[in-house]
Amino acid sequence: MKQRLKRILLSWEAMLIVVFAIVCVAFNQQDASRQAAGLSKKDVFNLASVIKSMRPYMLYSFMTLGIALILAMGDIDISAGASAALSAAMLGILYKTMMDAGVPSGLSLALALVGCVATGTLCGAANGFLVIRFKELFPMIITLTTQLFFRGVAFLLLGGGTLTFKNDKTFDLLKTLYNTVTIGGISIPIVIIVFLAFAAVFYVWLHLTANGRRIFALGTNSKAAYLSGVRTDKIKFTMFTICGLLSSVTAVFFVGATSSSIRADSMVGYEMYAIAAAVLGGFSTSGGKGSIVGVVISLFLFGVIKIGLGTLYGFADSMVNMSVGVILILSTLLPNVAAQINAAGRVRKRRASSLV
Amino acid sequence: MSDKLLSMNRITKIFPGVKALSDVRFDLNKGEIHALVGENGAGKSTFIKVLAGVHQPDSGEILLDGAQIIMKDPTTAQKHGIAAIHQHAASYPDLSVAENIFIGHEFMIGPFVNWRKTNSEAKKLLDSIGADIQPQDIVGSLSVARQQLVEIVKALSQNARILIMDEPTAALSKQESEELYAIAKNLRNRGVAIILISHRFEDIFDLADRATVLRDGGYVGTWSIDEIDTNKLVAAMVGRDIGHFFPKKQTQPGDELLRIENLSRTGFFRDVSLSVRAGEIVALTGLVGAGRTEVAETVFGAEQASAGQIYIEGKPVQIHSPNEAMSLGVGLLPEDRQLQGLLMNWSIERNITLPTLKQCARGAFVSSAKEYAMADNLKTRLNIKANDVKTNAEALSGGNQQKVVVAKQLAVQPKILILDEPTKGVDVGSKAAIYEIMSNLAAQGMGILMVSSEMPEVINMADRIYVMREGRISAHFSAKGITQNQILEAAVPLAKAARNTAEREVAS
Amino acid sequence: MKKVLSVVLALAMLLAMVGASAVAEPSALLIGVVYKQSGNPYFQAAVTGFEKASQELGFTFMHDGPDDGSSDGQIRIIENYISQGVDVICVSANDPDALVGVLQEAMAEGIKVISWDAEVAPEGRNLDVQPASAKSIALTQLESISKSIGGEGQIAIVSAMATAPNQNLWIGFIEEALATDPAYANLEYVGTVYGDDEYTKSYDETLGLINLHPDLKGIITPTTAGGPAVAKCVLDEGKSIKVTGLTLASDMAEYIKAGVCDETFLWNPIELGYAASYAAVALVKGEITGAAGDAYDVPEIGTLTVEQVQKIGESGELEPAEGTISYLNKLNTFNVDTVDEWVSIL
Amino acid sequence: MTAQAPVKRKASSFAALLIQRREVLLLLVLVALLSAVSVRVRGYIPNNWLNILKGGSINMVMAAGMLPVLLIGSIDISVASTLALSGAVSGMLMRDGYIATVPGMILVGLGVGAVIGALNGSLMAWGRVLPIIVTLGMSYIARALIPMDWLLGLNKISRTNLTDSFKVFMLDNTFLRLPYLVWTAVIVTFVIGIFLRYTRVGRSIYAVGSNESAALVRGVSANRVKLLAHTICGATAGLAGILWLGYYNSVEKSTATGDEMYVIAACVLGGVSVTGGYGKISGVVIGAVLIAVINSAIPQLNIGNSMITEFIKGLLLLATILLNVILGWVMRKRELAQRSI
Repeated sequence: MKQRLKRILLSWEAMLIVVFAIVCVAFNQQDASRQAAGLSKKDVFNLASVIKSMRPYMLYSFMTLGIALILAMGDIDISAGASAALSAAMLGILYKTMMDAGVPSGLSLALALVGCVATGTLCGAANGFLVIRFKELFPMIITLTTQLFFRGVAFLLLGGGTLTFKNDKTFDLLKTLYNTVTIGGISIPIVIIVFLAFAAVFYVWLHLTANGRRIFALGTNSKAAYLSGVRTDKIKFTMFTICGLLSSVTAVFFVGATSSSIRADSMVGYEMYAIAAAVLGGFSTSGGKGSIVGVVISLFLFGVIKIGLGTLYGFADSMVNMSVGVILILSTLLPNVAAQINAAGRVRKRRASSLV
Repeated sequence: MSDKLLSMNRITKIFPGVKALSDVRFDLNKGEIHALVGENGAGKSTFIKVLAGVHQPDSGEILLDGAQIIMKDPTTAQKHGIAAIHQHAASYPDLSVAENIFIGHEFMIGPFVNWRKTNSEAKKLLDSIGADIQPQDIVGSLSVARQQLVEIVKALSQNARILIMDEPTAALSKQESEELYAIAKNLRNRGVAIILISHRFEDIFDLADRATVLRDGGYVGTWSIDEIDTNKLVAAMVGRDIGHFFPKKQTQPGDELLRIENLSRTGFFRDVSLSVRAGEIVALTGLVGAGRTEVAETVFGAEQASAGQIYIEGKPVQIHSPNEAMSLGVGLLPEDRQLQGLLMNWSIERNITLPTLKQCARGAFVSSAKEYAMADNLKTRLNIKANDVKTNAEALSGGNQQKVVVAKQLAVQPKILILDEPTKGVDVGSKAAIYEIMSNLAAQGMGILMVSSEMPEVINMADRIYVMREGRISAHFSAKGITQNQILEAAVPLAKAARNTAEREVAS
Repeated sequence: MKKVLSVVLALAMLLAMVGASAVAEPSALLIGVVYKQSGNPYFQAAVTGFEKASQELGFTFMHDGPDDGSSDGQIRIIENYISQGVDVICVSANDPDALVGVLQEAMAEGIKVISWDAEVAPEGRNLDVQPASAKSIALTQLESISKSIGGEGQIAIVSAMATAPNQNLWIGFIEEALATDPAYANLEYVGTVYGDDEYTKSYDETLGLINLHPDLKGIITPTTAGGPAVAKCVLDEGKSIKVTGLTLASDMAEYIKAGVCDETFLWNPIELGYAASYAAVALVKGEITGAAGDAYDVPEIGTLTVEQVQKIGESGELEPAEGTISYLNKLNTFNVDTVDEWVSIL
Repeated sequence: MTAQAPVKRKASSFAALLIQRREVLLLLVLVALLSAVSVRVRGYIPNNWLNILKGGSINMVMAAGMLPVLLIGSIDISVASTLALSGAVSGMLMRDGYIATVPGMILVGLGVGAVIGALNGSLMAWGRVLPIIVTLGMSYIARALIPMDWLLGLNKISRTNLTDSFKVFMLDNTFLRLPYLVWTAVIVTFVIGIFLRYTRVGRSIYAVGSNESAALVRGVSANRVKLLAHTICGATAGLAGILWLGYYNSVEKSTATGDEMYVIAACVLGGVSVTGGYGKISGVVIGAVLIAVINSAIPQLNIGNSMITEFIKGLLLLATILLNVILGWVMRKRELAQRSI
């Protein structure tokens, strides 16, 4: 049991939790010193306010789960943002056409939502089909072109304009997705609750079931996995489809967040945020490793850092992006450097002992 | 004998946790082929890497023409005329032949490469050893044998005085091996000293003048080739008398498990028909490129046939994927253990249970207790030498890795087991263990289809032998009283078989 | 444990590098200013207006805009301001409806909301401050282009983002005037293209227009970002097309002198920022409630009144609509003689 | 000594020609597109060929710089941010009077780009961080470094900041009717082509791409080659920043966002393999021209609203790449069938 405990303690997730705690303490400290210096009127960085303003950073959390699954297989999907935008566009178009056709608003919203998720799933399936059918092309190239294609279709549907449903009570139901719910005295945004539910399902599925083990096998060595009876093509197709589905879930929450106004150029670059969060969470583009727990922690870590830098250090929005870039590179560089130092240390130690 | 070119004495090299080389002596004369022989892990490749400057020895000295030199890196070794040819020869598959030969020292006009001169010089060198290869061809598109010729020419272009050939014939057919022997002898007569590392006794006895044996990193002895024979060599390598080398139990063949009729796959093989009965070991042999591995892949569903029918226990079946093959009771041991057989950085346990995760599940979840039980029982059954099932596959020796792949297939309780080159690159000791496993499985009523090009193995282990030539079954023998030449005759392409000259009895 | 130490080291270094940069001195009033996109000089000019007012009225303010000009970027910044407990949020919206949700949350916490330059939907704001009535801005540009091309020939519009609320309002009034006003009877309106406030897109779209309509005479470009690109494209193609629109003097000085533009217009964003600050402070202090009829005075500009929003009803005339607005009604004209004095300011 | 019978070069059929000479396929697609467009838009080519070349030059320079990176099996998605940063920095230096001459600007641009490229390269080589992670992070950092007002005051470079000689240098000076902008692109692609084909260092880029471990044994340090490839890519992106400033006379924070995808697309269209080791400059040039034609043709086709460009680009790119692969299959099937089994 001790060996297993040691593995958990030294694992990547533990390190993320420690960093998370340190960052919170540092920000609290900064908040207190600003209040002492009279720089800010009220306690800015407390649990309630942080959780509440975590919402914008939780929008792409569903897409991050999808991207994590793809990374676990050793592939990549840069069209997630575009398929989310296309799903949002379909949500608006379907709702509008059904309303014009006189369908009762409640039903048309439900059908529009189904249509939206179906579109995302379809986009994922298209990626999956192309990846398994055209093995000579790499997922990076395939999703590069499908990104332009999906974004193009979204523009075709919506033109440059915004589709909005001014004071339409039923469509405004989507806005409630962005509200908060008070549990145990703290108001927790719905988006976080739904995300944690999704994360739990995917944790169990990826880490505890046979299917999850097969995904990691595929990511480690797809030929050996194939010869061990793993249905590699079926899994690749399913993962890309699920990633498309999760992207459309992100789209639904995005529409809710932006007060149900839908644009073709929304969610640009969301897949890059998702890749950054998944990589910080322990996944890697070479496949075979990573854990959902790590991804959940890294999403909250990114959220806290972005909020803290914005409110406590006066970082402009683009400066926050810079810190994301720095953290992304350091999160892979430092373990490598540490590993090299250890290796060098061990060699020096052994050479010293052998010459004596 | 010509004068002493190279002598290396008291060479010691220590890696974390293991003493790879201790006090190894080796000397080489000009114009001599000296075989370096030993089990896997005996330290042969480490020793060669020390000579080639890839590793630095912890102690000992290297004398070239009597003068001591420090081989600090491959480029210094190259400058001293030492060149190495590895088993998977092509170093730059995407580049042209000429470029592979002259990489690093092309013919220049000022700062620019003079392609015309480089190509013509390459053509001259290629013709000098009779290799009919165009300088502009992309190396990747050449056959393994011809890639090896390119490597030899590359060594010559650096006017190498010492040529290290590491397992040169492992991937070559009989025909191509003979061509390589001729070229090696030609180089020897031109004064080039060759260090030959090979598991194939035919190479050693056909080529080498002297043989040095290493065991567990230590120096055993050096003999000239005529004062030693196979059994003495094997005994020196293994250090103990291995008794009967091929433990084949006699079994009564049961009913038919596998039958394939006129199986074809465009471009690889056509009208292949064979059958395997319970308790039988059937060998499928032939030259490299005859299509044997492709037949195995097609039966296992990794590739799709273009015509023909497969019957399992008499019933016609369509196998579209390895997954379906396994559910029908067919298992495959792939040819390349590390790339296709195992997940190297996974534990033994997880490797073994990968194909049969459903059986280790309690409800939807994988139960680690069930998983441990299955892996541990197979570990003991095949006595895989590792302290526990949690160790990673990459930490195991070649033989033990092969046993893990066998264990992985046995977990599926196959009725038919296809083994593709089961003992390739495995040391002598483990070979015997694998043969024992094979004969036990046959004795328990399993049908074994062994794809192999090692004649001793084919002759001594198989009950029936199918020989393939250029994609077709060319002969079907029962193993009793079969000789190597009968097999070779069926295996060698027709045009050349007619003029097959010297009848050579190869010690077997 | 070595891995943990190394990452913590990096993070501490990152935070230390920044240190406690002075964000804003404490005072009774804290204003959060949000504009469409960071790095846009038009909004930098407006910020100097807020600066001038902050010295006079003694409030402190923060200003920021999203990197990519997106609505969810503005939401992130507004949520930051809410959690810092600002008293007023002054926002120039990328999309009138997208920010309504988060701004309503702000108003629920007693934070006043003013939209300026680009309006937020009425239900998401207390008051909208605009430089001039949309109609007067639109018609001034139409009248100018008509004068430049002698009242007849093809004209087109190169706009910014298709969703920008103020753009669509001006285009609406221009189209309405072209349809009804006899003075513009023989002007042929060939259509609107969108440059998305991106230099290259505006340039390429103008190129497309020129090649599509060889005898195009005039282009209206009511966007500071797109204006210079349109003028440069016309200059590069050597076409005798007249360009007018809402542009920065410094950007267009050369094109005015080169004759591509006879005159271009812009209100003074510094004055707009200045006036918005006064409206904000007045709102917080309760001098005005944002309802129609209130008034607040701004030094050097005068008393500005709050009116009911007007919009073109089905019947074609103006009729009151929801939400209140207050206009500066000061439009500056840049032409050959006046442009030099404005170059240093705008 | 008779080796195996030499494999004769079968008379290569038309399809075989396409696959060996991938550029031929690209030329076909280019000609098809141009003819389709000229049918709809009278005189499209005569009065647009210059704009196509001008529009494509910047993308071509960056695509030529991306080629060495793809050849070593790596990738760089920070080129667009590098372009914007180099344009902004050099624009500001000109505005504050430190540089006045065009060569000075080009040096600054190359310098800024080379520094970012070298940083990318060394993080990948010695820090062993995966290419996509390094360049993704760097694209955020470079974009954020574009001098915000917190650093150096003004954050948009417009015409008034540029000296008159620089403003007109790229477009108005022409040689053989081609503006200097296009000539720069021609020179850069020519130099990189020669470097990759004929210099020893250039060949080592192919060697590292073909088999990184062997390159180590051969004495060519793979790390230094990676550093060199990424420095070249960064430098060309920096130079592209200057070309951008010369062409559009303006650089701002969001300049060229997302354009890195078109740079990679130009290389992929040109038949460069993403796994490294294979790719020719001629393919990249034609790929860049193809994308430039698409960019200039679609707004003029006047089909539907001008928003349709993205859709057509995505469609055409996908179609060309898939066509490429399908032709590969046809060739493979025919070659297998011809085997004498």
